[in-house]
Amino acid sequence: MSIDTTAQASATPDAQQPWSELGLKADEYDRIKVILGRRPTSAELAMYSVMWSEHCSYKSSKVHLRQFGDKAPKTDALLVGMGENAGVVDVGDGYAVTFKVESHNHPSYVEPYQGAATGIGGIVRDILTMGARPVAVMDPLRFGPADAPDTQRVLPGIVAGIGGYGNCLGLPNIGGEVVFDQSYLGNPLVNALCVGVMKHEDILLATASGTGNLVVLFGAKTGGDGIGGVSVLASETFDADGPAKRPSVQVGDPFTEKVLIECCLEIFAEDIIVGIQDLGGAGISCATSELASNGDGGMHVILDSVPLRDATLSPEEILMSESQERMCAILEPANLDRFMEICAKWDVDAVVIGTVNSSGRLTIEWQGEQIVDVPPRTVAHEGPVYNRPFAKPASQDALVANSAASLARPTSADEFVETVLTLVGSPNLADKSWITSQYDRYVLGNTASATPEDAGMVRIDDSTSRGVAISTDCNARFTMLNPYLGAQLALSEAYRNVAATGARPLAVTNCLNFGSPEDPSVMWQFSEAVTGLADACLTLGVPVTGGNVSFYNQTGETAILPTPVVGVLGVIDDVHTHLSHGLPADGLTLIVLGETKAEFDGSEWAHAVHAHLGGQPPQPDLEAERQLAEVLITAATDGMVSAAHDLSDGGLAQAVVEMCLRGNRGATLNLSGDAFTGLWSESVARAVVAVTSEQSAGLLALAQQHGVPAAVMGTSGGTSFVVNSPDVTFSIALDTLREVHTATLPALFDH
Amino acid sequence: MARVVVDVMLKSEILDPQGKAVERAADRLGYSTITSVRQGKRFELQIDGPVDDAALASIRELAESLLANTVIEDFTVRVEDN
Amino acid sequence: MARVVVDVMLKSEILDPQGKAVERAADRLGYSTITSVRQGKRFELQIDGPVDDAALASIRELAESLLANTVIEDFTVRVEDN
Amino acid sequence: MSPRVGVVTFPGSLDDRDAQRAIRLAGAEPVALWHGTTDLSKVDAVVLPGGFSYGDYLRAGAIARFAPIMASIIDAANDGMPVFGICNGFQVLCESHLLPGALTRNDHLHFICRDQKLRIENTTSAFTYGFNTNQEIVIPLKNGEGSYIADERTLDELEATGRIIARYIDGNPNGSRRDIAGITNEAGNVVGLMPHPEHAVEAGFGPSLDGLTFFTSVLSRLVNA
Ligand SMILES: Nc1ncnc2c1ncn2[C@@H]1O[C@H](COP(=O)(O)OP(=O)(O)O)[C@@H](O)[C@H]1O
Ligand SMILES: [Mg+2]
Repeated sequence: MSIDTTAQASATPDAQQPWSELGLKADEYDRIKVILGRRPTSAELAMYSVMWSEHCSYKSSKVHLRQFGDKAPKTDALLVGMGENAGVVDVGDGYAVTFKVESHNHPSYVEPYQGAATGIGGIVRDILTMGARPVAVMDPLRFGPADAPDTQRVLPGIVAGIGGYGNCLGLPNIGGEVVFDQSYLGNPLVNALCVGVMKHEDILLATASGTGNLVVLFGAKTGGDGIGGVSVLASETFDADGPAKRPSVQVGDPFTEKVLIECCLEIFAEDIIVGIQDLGGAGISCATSELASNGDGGMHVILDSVPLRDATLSPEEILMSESQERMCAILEPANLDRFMEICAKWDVDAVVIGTVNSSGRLTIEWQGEQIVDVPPRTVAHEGPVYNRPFAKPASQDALVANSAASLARPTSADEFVETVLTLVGSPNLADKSWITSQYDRYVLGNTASATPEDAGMVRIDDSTSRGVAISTDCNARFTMLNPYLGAQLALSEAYRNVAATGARPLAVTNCLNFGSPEDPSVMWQFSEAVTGLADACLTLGVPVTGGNVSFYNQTGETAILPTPVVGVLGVIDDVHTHLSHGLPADGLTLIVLGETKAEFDGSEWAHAVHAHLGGQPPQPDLEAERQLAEVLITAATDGMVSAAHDLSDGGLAQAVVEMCLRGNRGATLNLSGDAFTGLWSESVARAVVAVTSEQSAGLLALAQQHGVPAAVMGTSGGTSFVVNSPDVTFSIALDTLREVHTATLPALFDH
Repeated sequence: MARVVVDVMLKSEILDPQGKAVERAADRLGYSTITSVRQGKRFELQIDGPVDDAALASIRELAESLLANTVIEDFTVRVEDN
Repeated sequence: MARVVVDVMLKSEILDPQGKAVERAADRLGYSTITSVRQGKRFELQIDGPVDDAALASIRELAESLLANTVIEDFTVRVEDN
Repeated sequence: MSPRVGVVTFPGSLDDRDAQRAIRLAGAEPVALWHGTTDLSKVDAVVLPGGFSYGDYLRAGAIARFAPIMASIIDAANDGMPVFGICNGFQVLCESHLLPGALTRNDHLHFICRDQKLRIENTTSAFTYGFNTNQEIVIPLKNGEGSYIADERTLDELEATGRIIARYIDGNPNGSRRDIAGITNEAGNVVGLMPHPEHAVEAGFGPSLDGLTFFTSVLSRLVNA
């Protein structure tokens, strides 16, 4: 086969090219020709098509995402903002933390184990690329109904894949989410979060500067996996196009990645590189064009130097391959020997594939011929930008009008008992340890708090007691009812979860999972959600440091519930002061902080008991969230409470049951108002705390000082969950609750 | 009673980290004539009744749906003499 | 270039939880003629040079020391025709 | 001078730093040992840490056993040096035949991480010396291939000679024969344990401080030797 060189491209301007098959639109193809002043070579076409795909270029989301920057709250904490591989925040004492969440939805549907595994692998490399040691992972997951056959197929594989890869890397899994909903059937969401730690001076960026510096590719060999994955995978739905476009899935090699991590950390420690980039989507195309674009602007690559797993690969395929466990570094020639020595120590393959120059062009040669000659910015950063039309869906008003107010509520004691048990055992609220016990949460020895606590928390390293806490949240039913408020509620909840462990919320990451951007209704959801989130971040003073957009999550015409997963990172000076939610003793007073309103639309009760979704979500109250957080943080620091749990899905009833089960002791709630509202409303900005008689007065005063309503509602002790109220009185044995809470997932997934 | 063997191997273009690990170990141990190793799964199925075409077709169906994920793996089915 | 296949199976007296899980799944899916399943490993080795007795002996040694743990596993070695 | 305890790092070791931390907290000096050398750096004892050496792709511990340093460790162990294999380290010790039997896939086929209750049944080995007989402890367990298997004769012999150092109680997590969580060799200097004592040595991290005793045990042995 002849090589399509740049000379040939100039000589044969009218040659037919498969731009459409590669996912490019006619005007995009034309623009490439304008940029180059000729038709692209097939290698250039491959590069542009992957880099201009939705997944890499954010072409549909860019105009909206700008708000995260435009509305960013003033903060000194942000060391590296959006646009890099991951944002970096200052956590004090010279330490910096970087964190990010990314999706691997479609690959996990096709091959659950490997899809999820490589999702972890990819996000870990992103964090490593910032110069950080990865220290923990989390996995927000969404599945179809728990008893659906396809959920039975994908869930065990996805969980095993996340565990298989993360455990083998030696990264503790400190939290996540598992949510079941019809809309994810055929389109599960696998989001993966990683957090890393470094010293300020160790931050690295993806830039190729310094003429004469070397470009080194290291890690796994390049194979034929995931070729075209980026454009085809992330830009098309499967059902519409049939299996022909199904990508070949990559197989992860966590051992190679583990060794690569250690090798990189040793390289970082010696300060011998100028820039670094991981190879993820779009492989070498992405890494070389981004490095060059961020640096001096020129780079020459000899593609024949790339070590191959499969000798038959064409240059286009090598450029597009998404083989896992590879990195690309820029270094001065003088440091090459030392670099190679470290790689050899770890048995990591490394080879020089190019040099940095000041040509302003990215040039690539293959068998002595030039096959790429492009301005790197046009590939990496100046892709197409779309202002996609958006419009509120016609059905939205009807959805909002259909409130949960008219649904039948429990009245008798028996019905209350049944409702508690239904919710406690419902797949969304049931114990998740069938899943989470497959994840190592202890490795590295710094885990202060992990599943099932409100937020995961790790000590930054051995030499300090300082720690970071992270929670990811999203109630997509709320976002469906009102995407603007729903996104704010996701932030509220994550923020509250972090504060409930005693950590101070500092920064935000997100993974925006939506349907097709070509559908104006979806685009409306997207734009509303982004605006809502940006506004709320500004109000709460927590900047978005980075994130990820995943579009085309739909089966046929039906989009998933809009699912903007929000991750909040907080800092705590001394992890030993963190709060847990298990009731540690009998005789503690239970105090509910915050105001409870009658808010049931989109609630777990409406979902689990009535399969109902309609109305308006709970009203966010960001100022109240902030004050609640102040109370919780101070209470933790000063030892003013003995346990704390935020209220969210399933309301007070669920929260107190969880506190009982975790502490292995009962509790009695004395409700003064409407029992149903008290137990199952999902009003925001609330938490329940347990205090000793010595702590009680101080906590109440603290709450008052912050204007946070505080109501004494019960006591811990006994072997049952007891509710007394004007309407109804009932009691459920802890053993029964435990049985119902823990039986659900094993019954569904243990075969 | 007959025995049917289903061998499941990763497709040749797919990375085989397990095989690679064995290959490297064999090399370190000095088995230099081994140029490549691939590792897969072997299933031995005991079948009640005759292994006729229908039985084999049904086993092939099982292999396709349960024993292998044909997105990344190939399989072969054969009857083994006892 | 010849291919040598090494099959490694758990000894018959040792419980094989993977095989059992496949057996149960096959049963649930309605494959009732399958009475038992055992799952093992299959290694495909590409050999440079002739596969004579010496080569086979060396592969048997590798199987014994590395590919199988003979405390719990049995193995077989055979040359496969391409 | 405090005793020097080596911790081997194989490619894919994960809990090596954690083991070093535990050794430090116990009062000894941790020494990092690299798999690729044969040099034991004059250590007085060795820990083979948890993790997935070489990815555990073939069988847990199967490839690590051939690392150059293992030759030195096998010789030293045969000469009486205390050697403690935790999780993957236990698997390496079995693969190396320093300990009998094998560790196989958990019977439920899942990786499992949980706080595990154990009963310490041997208080004479190098690493269990500091426990009280039948002391019950809680330390993390985390593994995918932790089910201990040996033939009946070996199991009987382990029982008869008091070489089962710890058993799972309140539920066998992986199908281990006779609830075995850890064993020792005849001389009592080589010990393998599936759960992770190094994750239970520091208040606030891990379910207890019970793990520390494994490390202080060998320390007192070495100091009194
Ligand atoms: N996939 C998962 N991986 C790890 N931890 C999880 C996962 N799913 C849920 N968890 C943990 O289980 C606990 C309960 O989850 P959830 O009910 O979503 O918490 P909350 O309501 O406080 O946000 C949390 O500690 C969460 O981190
Ligand atoms: Mg919570």
